[in-house]
Amino acid sequence: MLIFEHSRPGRRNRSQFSTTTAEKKNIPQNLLRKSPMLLPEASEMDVVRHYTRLSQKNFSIDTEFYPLGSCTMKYNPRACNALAMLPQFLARHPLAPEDTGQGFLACMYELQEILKDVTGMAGVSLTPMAGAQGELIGVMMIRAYHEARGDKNRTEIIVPDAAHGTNPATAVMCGYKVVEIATDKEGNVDMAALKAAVGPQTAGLMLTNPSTLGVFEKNVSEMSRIVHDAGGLLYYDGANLNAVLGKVKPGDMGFDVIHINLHKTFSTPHGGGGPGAAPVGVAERLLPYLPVPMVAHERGVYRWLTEKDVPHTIGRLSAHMGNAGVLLRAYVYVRLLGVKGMNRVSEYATLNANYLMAELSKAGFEIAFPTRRASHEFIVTLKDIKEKTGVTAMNLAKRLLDKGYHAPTTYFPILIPECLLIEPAETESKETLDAFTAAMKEILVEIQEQPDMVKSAPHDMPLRKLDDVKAARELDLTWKP
Amino acid sequence: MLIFEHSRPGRRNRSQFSTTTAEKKNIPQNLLRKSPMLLPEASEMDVVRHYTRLSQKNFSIDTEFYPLGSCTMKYNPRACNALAMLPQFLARHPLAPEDTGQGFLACMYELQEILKDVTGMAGVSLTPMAGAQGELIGVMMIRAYHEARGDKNRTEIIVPDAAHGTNPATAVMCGYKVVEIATDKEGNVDMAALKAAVGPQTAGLMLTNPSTLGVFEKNVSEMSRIVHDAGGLLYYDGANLNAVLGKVKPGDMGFDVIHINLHKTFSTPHGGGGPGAAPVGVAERLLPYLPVPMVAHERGVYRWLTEKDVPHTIGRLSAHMGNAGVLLRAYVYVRLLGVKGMNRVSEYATLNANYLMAELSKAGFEIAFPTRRASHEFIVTLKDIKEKTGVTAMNLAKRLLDKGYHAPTTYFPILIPECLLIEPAETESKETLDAFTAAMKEILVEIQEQPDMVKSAPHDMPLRKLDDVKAARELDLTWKP
Amino acid sequence: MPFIPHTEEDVKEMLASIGASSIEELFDEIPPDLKTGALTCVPPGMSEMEISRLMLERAQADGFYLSFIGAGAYEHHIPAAVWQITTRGEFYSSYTPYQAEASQGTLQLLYEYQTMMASLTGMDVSNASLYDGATALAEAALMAVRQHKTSRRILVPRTVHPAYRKVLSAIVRNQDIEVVEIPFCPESGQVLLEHLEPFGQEDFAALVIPQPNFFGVLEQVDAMTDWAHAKHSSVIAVVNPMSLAMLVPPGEWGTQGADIAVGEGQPLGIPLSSGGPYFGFMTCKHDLVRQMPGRIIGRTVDLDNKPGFVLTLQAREQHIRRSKATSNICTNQGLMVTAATIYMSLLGPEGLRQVAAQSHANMLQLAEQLEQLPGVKRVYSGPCFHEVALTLPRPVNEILQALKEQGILGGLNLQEHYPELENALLVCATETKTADDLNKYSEMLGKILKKYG
Amino acid sequence: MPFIPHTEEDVKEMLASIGASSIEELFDEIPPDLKTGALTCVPPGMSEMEISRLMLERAQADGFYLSFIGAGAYEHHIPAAVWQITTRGEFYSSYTPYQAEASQGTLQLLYEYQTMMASLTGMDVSNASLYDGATALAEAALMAVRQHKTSRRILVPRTVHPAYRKVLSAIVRNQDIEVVEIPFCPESGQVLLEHLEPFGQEDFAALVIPQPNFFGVLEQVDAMTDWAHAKHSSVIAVVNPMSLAMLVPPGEWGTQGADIAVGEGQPLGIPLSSGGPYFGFMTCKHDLVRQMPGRIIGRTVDLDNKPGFVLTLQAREQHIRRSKATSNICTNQGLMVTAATIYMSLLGPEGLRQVAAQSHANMLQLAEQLEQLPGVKRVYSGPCFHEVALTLPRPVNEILQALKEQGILGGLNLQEHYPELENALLVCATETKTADDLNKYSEMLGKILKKYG
Ligand SMILES: Cc1ncc(COP(=O)(O)O)c(C=O)c1O
Ligand SMILES: Cc1ncc(COP(=O)(O)O)c(C=O)c1O
Repeated sequence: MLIFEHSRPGRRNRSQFSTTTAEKKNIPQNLLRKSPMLLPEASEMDVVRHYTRLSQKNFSIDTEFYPLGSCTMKYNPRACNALAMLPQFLARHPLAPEDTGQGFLACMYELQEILKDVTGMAGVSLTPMAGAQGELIGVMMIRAYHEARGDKNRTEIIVPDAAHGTNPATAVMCGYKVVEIATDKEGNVDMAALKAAVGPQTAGLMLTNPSTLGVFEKNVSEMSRIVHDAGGLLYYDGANLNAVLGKVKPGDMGFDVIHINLHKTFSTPHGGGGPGAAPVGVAERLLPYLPVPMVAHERGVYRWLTEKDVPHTIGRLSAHMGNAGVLLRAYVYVRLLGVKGMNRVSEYATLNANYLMAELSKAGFEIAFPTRRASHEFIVTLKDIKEKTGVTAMNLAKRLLDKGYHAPTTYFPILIPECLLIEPAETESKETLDAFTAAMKEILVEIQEQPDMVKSAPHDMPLRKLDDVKAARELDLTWKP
Repeated sequence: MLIFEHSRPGRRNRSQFSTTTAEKKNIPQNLLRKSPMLLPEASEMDVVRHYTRLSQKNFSIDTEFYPLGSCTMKYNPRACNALAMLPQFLARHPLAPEDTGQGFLACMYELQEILKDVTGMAGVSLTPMAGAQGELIGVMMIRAYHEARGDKNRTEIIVPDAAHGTNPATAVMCGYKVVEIATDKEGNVDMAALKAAVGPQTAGLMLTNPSTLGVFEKNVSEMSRIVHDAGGLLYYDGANLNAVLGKVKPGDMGFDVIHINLHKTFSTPHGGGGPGAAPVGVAERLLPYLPVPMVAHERGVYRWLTEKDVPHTIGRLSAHMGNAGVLLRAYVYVRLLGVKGMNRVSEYATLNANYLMAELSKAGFEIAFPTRRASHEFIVTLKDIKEKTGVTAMNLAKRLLDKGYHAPTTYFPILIPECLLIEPAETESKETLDAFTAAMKEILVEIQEQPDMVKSAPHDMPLRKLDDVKAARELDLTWKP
Repeated sequence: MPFIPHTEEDVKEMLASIGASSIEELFDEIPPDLKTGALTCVPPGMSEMEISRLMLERAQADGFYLSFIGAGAYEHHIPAAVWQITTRGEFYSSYTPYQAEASQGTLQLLYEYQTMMASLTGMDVSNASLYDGATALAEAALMAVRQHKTSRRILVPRTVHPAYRKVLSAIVRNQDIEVVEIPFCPESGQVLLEHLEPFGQEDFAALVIPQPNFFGVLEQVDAMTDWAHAKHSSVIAVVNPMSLAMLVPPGEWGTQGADIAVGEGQPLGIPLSSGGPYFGFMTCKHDLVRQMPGRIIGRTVDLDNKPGFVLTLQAREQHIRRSKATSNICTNQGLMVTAATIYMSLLGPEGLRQVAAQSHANMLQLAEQLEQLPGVKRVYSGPCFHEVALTLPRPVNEILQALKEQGILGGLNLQEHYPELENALLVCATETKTADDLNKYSEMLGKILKKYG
Repeated sequence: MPFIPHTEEDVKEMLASIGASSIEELFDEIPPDLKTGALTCVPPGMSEMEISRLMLERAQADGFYLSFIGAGAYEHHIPAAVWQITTRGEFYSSYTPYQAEASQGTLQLLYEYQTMMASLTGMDVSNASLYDGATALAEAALMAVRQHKTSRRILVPRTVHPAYRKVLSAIVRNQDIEVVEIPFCPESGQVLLEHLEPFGQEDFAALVIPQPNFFGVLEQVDAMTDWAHAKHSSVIAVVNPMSLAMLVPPGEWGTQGADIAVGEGQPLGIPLSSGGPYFGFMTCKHDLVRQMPGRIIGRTVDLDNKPGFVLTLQAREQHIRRSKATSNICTNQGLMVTAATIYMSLLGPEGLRQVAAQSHANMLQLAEQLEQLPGVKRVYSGPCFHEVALTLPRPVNEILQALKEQGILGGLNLQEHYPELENALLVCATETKTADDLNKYSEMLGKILKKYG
């Protein structure tokens, strides 16, 4: 039932209505709205009941194991939410004077400094509102760098074929041509392909390391040398930082610019699709281009750094300073973890991934890169299973829902056929991993014994498989009364 | 799965641990605990996940229609919760000086005054922590009154047979003998029985009006006269005040003492079994006996009234002043409703009850008192159905769960065989009542066509019918590792 | 009309179905002379926005203080997860779990709670809560009297929380039960056997033993327990549940253990909140379970033999047994128990131990610092948990007033409850107090005392 | 190690299964020279209790002010239910709803949101959010350029929010799109046709129309829309969604309506929160839907023909289309949209109308009161929604400073963004301001001005 179906003309939710009538009005008649608004007229209780019940239809970290590869679905500490939502923080206007926000600014400044340390970069700006915006801002800085040097013919960004879709999309959005390079059998970037692709037209290379194939790019130093020698810059997609936090600093690997998905590594919630936050960090030479505002600490006072302080900045990419409330959550998270806790994140994320990989392999699943260590995630391929039984990765994914587990990422990276990208994250216990393995084993048996049942999964969810094709063909994007 | 099954020896939830070790210790060895504590060693995420999932196994007002008679399951406004939980209110120590709590005390004082008005009583004390404690305190005041007058031979409290179980239990707890009197065919107290029961031994009469039979006790003035003439006092069980709020003041009906269940009429949440709050109101002659503390307002300052101010008080019935946080919720609720809203509560509660009664009657259900108006609740009896089909009120109740409705109160009042006491409350919409009627009709058909299916309900809940007998015979009250 | 969904159309249709011409007509069975005059003290309604502003202003007026008051209600850190989960609609807005199949969430949680409390107190069984610590003590006394059958005397040391003693008396005197107060040793702050002896000549139903007692002092619980048991009486322990992470649980006191343990559950994740809602807990030995008041949850199975939970032993309760029930209690403090269960789960045994140990250490540290000030000394020699009674060189109220002006709530004036304790202050320090906080207190008190000379 | 559940035992067993001797060994593929030196700027961990205290102290240091700042972020009352439901774990901690069958909660909510936003703006379709109002404008510009095919010029009045213009330029200049600024009438504060005409000689892809504009002034949207359409260009509306409860929606501007509507969703139930997270909304005409960036939810059926919801038209998006996607956006502002949808549902059409009308009335009242002070006058003659530009007789920063000392944030100094606007202040009053608040502001400003003579 849709919220609109709880609506009745004339129903009133009076505790939200003002107790006085607005007397004054001075707007020309032709500017006044005449058409109705299709908002529900529902009671407060019906609204609360409707959305409470809707919420129960979601799988979530708070209710299920959610091993969605590349997404780092780890526990979102409740304290981060509570403390970011303290009434004064919520009430603070973005344009309120700096001296009325020293508490807030202190948190932002410290977060900036901590992220610099963690990434090994020379400067950090907190403004990007998600990974993809971090990428855009990063690539914009690469562009600004080349332009400032009068180096105008660099028109290409190199992206491995395993890269996340946002990488090529970002390069294009920033006006570059994308050159995709292949992956070798071991899951590394094909070095020959890289060498062939690099040239004076190369503005930069975007790399995710550990890659979305779940392995550490061993040749990263070599790659860095190749690209730098050609005058290009190196971009680090930090979406997988959870795998190496405290172990490797992207700065040490030779990267010039990086974004970090706080909604992954720093455990701010995914919120059913956001908001995220993706601070960018840069090496020395890109410092002048960082987006504003940033926060400075001078003589005991925190203040915004704006265009005046950073004259070569690529500018502003959000009306204020990005997703401040998300940044507050991340700040609380790092303070809770502290330096020791930060180191442990990658250790246990890696332990969990390698353990689950080992167990699933023993259970009979084919691992995409069996000779490699898993980073914090790894890939199972159902290529053989599909050939033998017709059961696809998507079928298995849906069957997992029936068993109370969110499905891993399917069909990404695209180069691995029938793949499941599995990321357990460090906050899950061995028991949960063992139970998941048991469920996967059960499905393996089901695939042999009742493949049609698996193909028509899910069966125990409130809805059965949904028709995507119909959705796209017969577009129904808004409810009509 | 129990929380204990998420536990592993040595698992640590470190963000709740102190970062320093407690150095000092000065407790004799023989007083120190040696035995382990059976508390779970679980991760924060597992705890959050466990209890979030458990919560989803409850029916509640926020998720289902819950027409539980006598319980007034109405919407609990979220603002009441949010405002009672403002950090300063939560942090305030009960023994903090009065001048550090003027904001809190102002709310308490105003609530006292508003409740006086609503009940038509001369004084109100907010301390009782639930209806049953309100009753105890009320009966204690009756006792104190008689004792103060040297009237020592009043040993009996009269209670109608339809009364809630807390009424007789309270009288006994207060040292009285209980005399139960019968109900007539129309649902009124049998006046002959009352007259026969009253005498010089009568300390008082406890009456619920509208009664738990869902009808207004028409002879209440006459009853008041009879009891008062015999020197007894009248107690009003205000659990059903929702039915007459703003229409009748118990004070006007001649009652000497009353309790009000704020967790019913004033919409504080039932919380899966409490906490409630049940202020008591008294007529002039009982004023000296009200329990302390109360709140006074003198020269712009709020202060506690204690034993010093109320020397004849029956005393203290809670360590502080009862369920302060619940009282705050009720305060916010009355301010949101205001005088008009208060009047409307009973109007729409009554409208909903009479409408649902009419619809269920048309649907073929037998109404216990078909010639009477429903108050805010009414009774359906399955006596005939049981005789013909063997299907009981409990069977029907369980089948309703399958259809997404919480069951009405069953087998209370005990004098009506196979009864369902149905209270829709004013916050439910006509659509919901209609959908409920439709579900009841469906069940009526099922009773005819597949009585065994109804008898073995529920079928669509996570568990089937639970074995109460086994539970009581083979007591398993704590988990053993 | 906030919270009422009816449209005019709805009302018309509903009245038509009923066969009434107006809503007012539905009240036609109420004698006209009883109809209420207008409500005169109820103000007009406010919007949610308006009441939010008012409440925020009142809360801000009350402000925050650095508080060292304990005396039965204790400030502890409450993990954020506790109340975020507790206030989920499914816990917050459900009723007592009468319909077991639709209430497994609450029922299982209560079963887990019972397990935790039984273990914490070292007893066999637990109920699902009573109103608060004070009424729990009263219920325990009634229970002991029912059990003992012949004596209606309850021995209660004066070291028991004064408010608890008041509540106890107010409730049990209705059943002609005699509450006998036992003195204590003015040096150690404990009840010694010599104080008990004179009262043991006559039969008594139970001895109440507080641990720690109202002064924060630890009683000699083993000796007291054995003494009472030797007289064929029950022992009722009144304990701070947080202290049990450090202290011998009542179930292990003396040779047989206490018979009933009660107390205030507030330290387990419940905010101070001006005194409530808190919750009373009660645990007891197995053979007393049928005497226990309140809800009890049992594990059983469903028709398919799947485990599940139900309210059990309901024959003790008012809704079944009416005038023969063990108590009149119906609504209890369910939501608080929900919070406490989540709290205990989040802390676990080690977390709870740390809170207790840190609180104890902070109290020792604070006492040490304060004792260095001229004229400040400990009143009692007995060992303490996280509270301590101190004598000041000046009237306590004067000092408290001066501290308050510096944002500090310095403790409780003991003379309010013990007239003989002149210039005595009860001070508490829990794990929430930092070294800075303790220093702030001792420095400020030092300054104030200096000012007075 | 907070949030890591592993026991030592677990680690041993897991390593054994993997066949590794230590966790460190699992990192053996990382070249040793890349291994990080220690983190030097990350402080030691804090307990939840400690960080709670720190954050509470920082929040209190920031305090509360009576604020009259608007300028793109508006204080409105947010019903308590909004965030209590939004932060339920099932919404808060779920991912983008890729697995439709396990995400019907979020998906249905987004479908409801799309319906509400399409209706509010008078457009056909809506996406499921963009980052914020400013980036939504940039995406709209890119969309218009893709649609127009020949021109890469976007006309943007200087009355558009300065920060939006900055963001727009920063983003679109990478694709060689030219942003042309249009002047406005210094008397009315509006863009008149005469200001547009000179820029219409050359082709352009779209004209951006703000309503209300940055000065709070209402633009002559019909004329502007028709003008742009006559030049075969698109119209991008930048609107305050709250104002649409009073104002003609973009879909009805001029004869054909705007083509794309974007804006900042913050006024719909999102706290000010120092600037974010907010959310950008975007709606458009049906024939532009395949050009739209971001998630779109569609209604469909399952195998049993039961209705359900899925992400649709994914072929526009980066995870499918990669370099050919309509945008690089992936994670959006889902949780904010959750809150906004609940907010709009709780207010309904009448509630939203009242908020808008009350805000408008409060602005008029405040402007009237302030204009009575010597030297204070309105800068522009055009009608306003809930914000107004005023000229003061003294430098604005001086006045703002003095007001701040009285707990009042008086507005935004317009000169920071418009050098020509000397002594000009942008003041906003929403429904949250009471008559007392307005009086307090005008009295205080009166006193301050008097002091300066
Ligand atoms: C490897 C990788 N890069 C980039 C992104 C994009 O981040 P966001 O969704 O925050 O825009 C993701 C997120 O899914 C990712 O997994
Ligand atoms: C008529 C009546 N009286 C008394 C009570 C007891 O109230 P409480 O449960 O708050 O103790 C109830 C509650 O169920 C009731 O319905």
